[in-house]
Amino acid sequence: MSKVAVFNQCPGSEVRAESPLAHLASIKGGSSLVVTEHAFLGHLILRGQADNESLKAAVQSVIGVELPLQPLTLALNETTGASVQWLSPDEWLLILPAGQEYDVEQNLRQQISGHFSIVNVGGGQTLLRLTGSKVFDLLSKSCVYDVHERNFPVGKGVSTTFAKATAIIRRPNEQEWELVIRRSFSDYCYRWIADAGREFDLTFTV
Amino acid sequence: MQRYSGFGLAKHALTHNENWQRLWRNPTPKKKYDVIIVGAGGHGLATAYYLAKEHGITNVAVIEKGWLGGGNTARNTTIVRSNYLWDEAAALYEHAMKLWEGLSQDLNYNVMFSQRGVLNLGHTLQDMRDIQRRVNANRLNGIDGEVLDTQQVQEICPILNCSADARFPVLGASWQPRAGVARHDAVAWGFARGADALGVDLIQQTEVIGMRIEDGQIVGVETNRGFIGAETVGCVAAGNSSVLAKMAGIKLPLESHPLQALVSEPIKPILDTVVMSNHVHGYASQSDKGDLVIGAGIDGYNGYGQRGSYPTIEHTLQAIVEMFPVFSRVRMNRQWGGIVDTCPDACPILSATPVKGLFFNCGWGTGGFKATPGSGNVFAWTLAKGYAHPLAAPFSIDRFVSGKLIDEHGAAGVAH
Amino acid sequence: MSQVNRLGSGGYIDRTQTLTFTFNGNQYTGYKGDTLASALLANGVGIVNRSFKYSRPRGIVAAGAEEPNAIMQLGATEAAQVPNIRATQQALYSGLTARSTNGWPNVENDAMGLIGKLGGPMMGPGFYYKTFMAPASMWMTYEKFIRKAAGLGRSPKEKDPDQYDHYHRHCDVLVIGAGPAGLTAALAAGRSGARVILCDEQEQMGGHLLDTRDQLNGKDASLWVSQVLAELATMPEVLLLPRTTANGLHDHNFATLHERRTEHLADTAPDANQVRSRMHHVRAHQVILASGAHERPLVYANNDVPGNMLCGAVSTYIRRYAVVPGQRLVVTTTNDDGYRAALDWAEAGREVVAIVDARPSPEGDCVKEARKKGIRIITGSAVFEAKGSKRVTGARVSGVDPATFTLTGVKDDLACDTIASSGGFSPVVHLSAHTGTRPIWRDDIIGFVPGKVKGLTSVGAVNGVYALDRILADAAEAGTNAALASGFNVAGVELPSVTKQLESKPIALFQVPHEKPTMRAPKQFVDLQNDVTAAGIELATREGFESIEHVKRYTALGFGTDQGKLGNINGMAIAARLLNQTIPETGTTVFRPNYTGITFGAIAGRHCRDLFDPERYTALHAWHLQRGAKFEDVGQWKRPWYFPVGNETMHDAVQRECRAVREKVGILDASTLGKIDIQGKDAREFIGRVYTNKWAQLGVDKCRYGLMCKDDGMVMDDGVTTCLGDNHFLMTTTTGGAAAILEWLELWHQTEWPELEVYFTSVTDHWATMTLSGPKARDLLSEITDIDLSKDTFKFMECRQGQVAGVPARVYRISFTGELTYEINVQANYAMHVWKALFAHEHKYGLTPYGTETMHVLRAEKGFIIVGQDTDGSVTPEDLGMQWCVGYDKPFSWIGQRALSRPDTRREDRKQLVGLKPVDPKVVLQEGAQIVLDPKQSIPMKMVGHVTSSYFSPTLGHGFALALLMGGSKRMGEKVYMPMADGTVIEAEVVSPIFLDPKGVRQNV
Amino acid sequence: MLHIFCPYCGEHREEAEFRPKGQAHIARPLSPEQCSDEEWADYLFFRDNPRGIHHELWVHATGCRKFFNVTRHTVSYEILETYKMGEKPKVTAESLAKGGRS
Ligand SMILES: Cc1cc2nc3c(=O)[nH]c(=O)nc-3n(C[C@H](O)[C@H](O)[C@H](O)COP(=O)(O)OP(=O)(O)OC[C@H]3O[C@@H](n4cnc5c(N)ncnc54)[C@H](O)[C@@H]3O)c2cc1C
Ligand SMILES: NC(=O)c1ccc[n+]([C@@H]2O[C@H](COP(=O)([O-])OP(=O)(O)OC[C@H]3O[C@@H](n4cnc5c(N)ncnc54)[C@H](O)[C@@H]3O)[C@@H](O)[C@H]2O)c1
Ligand SMILES: Cc1cc2nc3c(=O)[nH]c(=O)nc-3n(C[C@H](O)[C@H](O)[C@H](O)COP(=O)(O)O)c2cc1C
Ligand SMILES: [Zn+2]
Repeated sequence: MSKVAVFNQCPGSEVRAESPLAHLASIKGGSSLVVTEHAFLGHLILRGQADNESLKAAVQSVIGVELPLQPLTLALNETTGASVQWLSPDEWLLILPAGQEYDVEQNLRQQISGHFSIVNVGGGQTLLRLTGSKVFDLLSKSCVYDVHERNFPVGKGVSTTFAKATAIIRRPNEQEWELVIRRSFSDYCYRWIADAGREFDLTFTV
Repeated sequence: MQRYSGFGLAKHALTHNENWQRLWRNPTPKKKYDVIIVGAGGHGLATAYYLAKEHGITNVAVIEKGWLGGGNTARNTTIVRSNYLWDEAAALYEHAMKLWEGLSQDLNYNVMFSQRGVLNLGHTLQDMRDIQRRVNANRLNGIDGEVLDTQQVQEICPILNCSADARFPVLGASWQPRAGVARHDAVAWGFARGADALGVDLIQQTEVIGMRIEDGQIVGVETNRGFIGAETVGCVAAGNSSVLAKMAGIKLPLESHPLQALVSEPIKPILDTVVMSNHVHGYASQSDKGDLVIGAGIDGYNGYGQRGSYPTIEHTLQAIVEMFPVFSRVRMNRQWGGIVDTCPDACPILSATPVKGLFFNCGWGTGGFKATPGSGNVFAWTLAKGYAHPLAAPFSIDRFVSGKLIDEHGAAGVAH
Repeated sequence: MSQVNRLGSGGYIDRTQTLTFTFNGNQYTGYKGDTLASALLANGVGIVNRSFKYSRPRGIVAAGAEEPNAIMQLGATEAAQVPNIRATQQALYSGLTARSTNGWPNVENDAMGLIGKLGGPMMGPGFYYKTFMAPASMWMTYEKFIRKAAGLGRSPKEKDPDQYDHYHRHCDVLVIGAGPAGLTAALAAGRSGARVILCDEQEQMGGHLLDTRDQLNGKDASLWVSQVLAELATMPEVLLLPRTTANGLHDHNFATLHERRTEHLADTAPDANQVRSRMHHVRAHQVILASGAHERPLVYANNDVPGNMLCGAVSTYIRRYAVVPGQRLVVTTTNDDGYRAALDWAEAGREVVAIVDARPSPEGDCVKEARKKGIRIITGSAVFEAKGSKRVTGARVSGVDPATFTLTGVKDDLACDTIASSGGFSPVVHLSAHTGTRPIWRDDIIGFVPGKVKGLTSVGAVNGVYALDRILADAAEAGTNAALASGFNVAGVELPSVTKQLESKPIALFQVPHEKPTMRAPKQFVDLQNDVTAAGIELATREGFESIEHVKRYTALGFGTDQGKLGNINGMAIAARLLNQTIPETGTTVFRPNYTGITFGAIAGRHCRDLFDPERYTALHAWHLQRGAKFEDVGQWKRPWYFPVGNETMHDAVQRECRAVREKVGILDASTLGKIDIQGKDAREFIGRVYTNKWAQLGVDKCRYGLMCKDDGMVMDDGVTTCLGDNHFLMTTTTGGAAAILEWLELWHQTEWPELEVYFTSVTDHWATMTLSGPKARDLLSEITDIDLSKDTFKFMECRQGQVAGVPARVYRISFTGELTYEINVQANYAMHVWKALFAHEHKYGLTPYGTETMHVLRAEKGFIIVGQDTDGSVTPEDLGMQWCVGYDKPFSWIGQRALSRPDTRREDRKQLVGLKPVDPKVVLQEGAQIVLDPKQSIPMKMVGHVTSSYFSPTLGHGFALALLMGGSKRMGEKVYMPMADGTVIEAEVVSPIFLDPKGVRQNV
Repeated sequence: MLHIFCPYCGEHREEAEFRPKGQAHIARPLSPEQCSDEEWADYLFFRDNPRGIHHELWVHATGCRKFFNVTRHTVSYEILETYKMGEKPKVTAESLAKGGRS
């Protein structure tokens, strides 16, 4: 008998889901700064000890990537699109294709022993993908973190302040940046990006 | 003491201003005094002045490590008000307010105490409840004040953004008409001149670096210019109080934080009252020279550097632009910081210590300028008699042991 | 009007672009490349302002940031007004509209000037402090008049149409100043591949190389500047920021750079997408300070009359802007540099009357050149008084002996219209001093240079090095070293060749003595903007203001918009002489940001208006908006306050909503409550330590209310926590407390009890919470859920999981209203679906959305507290009568427990939570009303408590309130009084705080 | 504005990401109920507040959310070291007085 209550929180496809940006309008602009929301992905917070071998093994076998132990790194499964990001020495963010979070959590739970926790946080955050030549400028305007190429190579992920909210910034590949923002702040972040991105002829697709 | 007056000014003008006397002497320290005050800020100088004036104790030295009035007294935003919540605090600050009202005349020095009124804005329903509570308490304590609605606030301060689409609309305010501002440096100089005239030695550029204690009794202080004796020592050192306490083997419930302020370039008068907002975190008044005097919240870390971090200034100006959108094109001229001695309950400490003859007057934190005459007055009484003035008694250090704190955080949400 | 002072050729202005502008209502023309100041001088405008205190006519003195006089009001429209623009730093644009900030009716004829003349002798330092004291009641009236004279420019009265923003930048090397030193350093560092930022406050980079007589590689120095800039522009990691002032240098090499992006183009940004200015927040690994040096004027009598200028400024206007600011020049100098102005002047074809040199026998190359040109040189002398009132008409010259501070030899009067002075140079050390480092005096250069600052190197004139060849060599080294320190290797830079100039040593002279004692001589200005004179400084020291900081504050020396860039060192030197001290003994005042003023708008950036602070929304926000909700700010959240129907007042709406919940069913969006998922085998133990009450026995799927204290025993938060599994809990917190409580739990876990196996994760945003409350809640919910809602299977204070409207949900049976309540929690993306599904049954059950106000009324009827409203940080669980929620015998001394046994927390007469029932049932007590026992006493009254929550209850049919009352728990049935501001006294009876259903029957149905 | 090395993230980050939490190494008494009122007050309120070397607690609030310790000079604001929870400072006022640090 599990000491932790886990259940599949996703309803069937007949239920209409609303992303945190659902109430906002897309902005049509150019291609130098393009922001696109990728809603309804599976977001799990995994916590546990970095020296817990079962945890490492579980992540490897369930997600197909090595658990990132190096601070501020991001491991990506190119095939499935799943990713595991180091958030702190005992905390990782798993982003999974939509609808997989329950199975992944169950599988992980079966394989991990010892002290750990897994929490579904998918309703509380959303992911924005940023492309274009002006992403650096938008991010430089918005966060105190150094997003220069030299300090922010592909495969890095940090959580930091974004304007007056917090956000996770990730660089999955050369072309793209990702921003993970909290649901309740997402309207603010949208407005911030719309305002700061205006001079770059922003395109924002929600 | 040379009396000052408009007539005197004219007379001196005729003699090319060559006959003005010093405001204070530059005495060589004596070996021993009846009372030593450590720290020539406004509070220390006021203490010395009232010791001499009201208690006839004139064999007094005020020892100052820098230039007199150069600590927080030189760097505060000069707001004077007495609309505190709790009875003990209200009584102390109102005692000061009454002294302010006759201070220029008493000192024969114009401290430019300007009772132009202070607005404390409310932006949330809870703000308004707190304002009602405080103003009601003030009224029953005999302190002036009223609760204003948005419309009335707008009338008093037409340039304030009172529109409903502000991020945090102004729901109302408390208004203390007798409150206002004063010329901070003049306060220090006026008390210094008055104390000096009564025989007090003001000893500048002399740092207290140790306390000499014999059998639990203070006998004097070590300074960088040698030992100076006294069996009554009052430490009035604001941000540096913990450092002095340590010399006497005492710990205080204080943390010294940077508190910043800034001024705009001088502009023609446009803001004739003091406007404070705890919720959006900023406050402003306009000096008689024309600069907007703007205050911020404290920096969270301890700091004796007389400077804080830039984000605090940035946030404060965001608040100011939020409250006064018309100031967007006004320029900030200078920013600076002080070292504020914050107490867990945002109230001062006026207290005896386990060391006989050693007293502390500190913990005024972000808001003690307004108390300057009152604090000096009751502390002088305390030093003269050896036990606490009734208004000072609730502010004993014992309250942290018994738990009888006087929590004025609501009144001190932003520094002032 | 034609540009009478414009030379036919030369300068870096674009003569093909003529720009029209107005000053004080008169129209003038200038060229692209002009500053407002150079354009005014080109047009022969001499008087640009009136002085602050004495209303004396003032002209342009300098050509850069140090200008004290040419302070202007800019802007053609009200919204575009900008006060206190420094004309020397304002690029000219077409349509620029400028006015003097002082002078009435105008600067040429100022009525206040008369008062200044007559009252002048009375208006020295300390003037205000010595008068206006009698009668006391008159001060506010006096002050009104004093304020009339205050200020320079004026604030706009309309909102700023422009936008501003911030950039956060990180670099290896930040170079401040793009003169020869800065350019070379940036080049050296840039070539290494390091990330370099080079900023300069001026329109064009180049610093003194744009107006120097020195040649580089045998050619005009500006050519070299262009080459270097061109190379820098090709480097991808180098950012060039012209028109960008470094305003502050904060701890750990954090600099704020203010880039003006449209201020040189128009009153407001020409394109709505453009930002007017941008603040770069730069974190630099290394800083190279190459900010140059400001020339110091000499202090002599009437040195403020228009036509008195700095030598260097004269050269700048001639060489850079092709403007000669007069006809006949007298130079008064203490060094070779003064000669350059005379040479430039002569080359421009105007008359140099004489060079007056304080040194007995100057011998530098410049001196020789002047001699060769046949310019009269008067040595061992200085100008001690300027003649003229609205324009210089002559210079009085005499031999001087700086050592004895006396005039010597014969005096001579020279007719001229311009006097250029140079008293040496003051390195621009400002930024080096912002983090508390004191500058260091150097006798050899007669100036202060920067002290040691970690990660900062000073090069060039700021470092007291004035010879161009050495500047270049030092700078190349500094650039190389800074790059190295950041881990980059430099290939090296080849330095241009410089023709060496032989210089003769300067002499230290600040104030020129006068025939009369300073106090009697005509005014000798030290700080022109604040009208501080040498006599003022003397008066201050005479009156005992001996610290330079006292002198500053007594006289206002350096208080102006120029922050004493021109006058401070002179003032300090004068004070030193009067006090018989050396200059280093006297010291400087403190340099503080800003280097030059920046608008509030630029500092605020985008964080204003709706972006001032984030607005947080729940997943149902759009629905609330559509339903016409009024919102309440709770922390950053926008929460529905009430939902008016038609023209309903708030009162009516709340009464209706309350009745709906008590009689049928209402729904509240409670998603803003903080929610923390807690997992781990020690979760229960941990919860037991942070809450006041017991958790050991709480079974799975059971909920419990908890109260949280700080270790001082005062209540800080509350909420319901549910046991989801033996090792799994869900804690809820107050809306405002969510973030702080999560941090609080982490604090205790990470610092005190790391051995406890427990993890906390915020799920506030993940779960949407819909509170369905009222007697019909079960019937309604059962329409759309598969959960068995029957009374005995799903009991009060239990939790179930199931489907609601087809969405997996957790439903908690807890109640904040006292009614039968189900809190439905679903993953937030599905919240709108569930909410709408519930509203599909709106009419059948009378489902009514309610807001926070109704929630407050309903919970208060039940005596449930709101932390922060019914508590204020000085209230213990016992004060709230919540002993039932305190585990006195828990094995672990939970947070707050020990403090409850301190003497003060044990007092019987502490303020305790009670209910108040107004004697007049129609009355609603004022929240915040103070309570007294005896309403007849005189002021100050003895207050015994206050009203914390107060409402009219439609269910009870009367007003009721919660209050904190001294010894309240023993006062049941007593009468208390509230004396109100309008003079009325309201009477109420002390009752239990639970007004409705004390047994909790309604929630248990 | 401070630049702080987070020992968990392993890099310097801007002050804006952190929050100071007062003096470090204030241990809660193990048996609170055995404490005298004075001892409890000392734990709750009384701090060293030195002018000079200060060991303080910070949290990387918008970063890894870990608490850690900072040894900082309260006048120069220089950060001499940061170290993880549970570790002891290497730099102290005493060690500096003895010239213990290069
Ligand atoms: C930015 C800012 C804004 C403020 N705004 C307001 C406001 O608007 N209204 C308000 O009421 N209050 C305000 N305050 C608070 C107010 O400034 C102080 O509470 C008050 O000035 C304290 O006065 P003081 O005389 O106790 O301290 P200080 O003026 O600081 O004097 C203490 C003196 O002790 C000296 N000293 C310290 N150690 C030694 C030693 N070892 N030996 C010798 N001398 C020593 C110091 O050099 C100093 O001169 C503000 C403070 C700041 C920093
Ligand atoms: N006695 C002398 O011979 C003497 C004296 C002074 C200057 N000079 C000459 O002046 C030059 C000195 O070279 P340098 O490179 O050191 O100085 P510089 O004066 O040529 O350049 C300094 C630059 O820094 C800018 N600046 C200053 N503060 C700034 C700030 N806070 N933000 C942005 N920009 C700022 C200035 O506007 C200027 O463009 C040499 O050509 C030298 O020969 C000679
Ligand atoms: C009420 C008040 C008004 C001030 N007005 C000005 C001003 O107009 N100009 C100015 O340069 N400084 C002004 N200052 C700041 C002082 O120059 C100085 O920064 C402050 O006293 C702190 O001292 P410090 O910077 O020498 O450490 C003002 C300070 C106060 C407290
Ligand atoms: Zn970290």
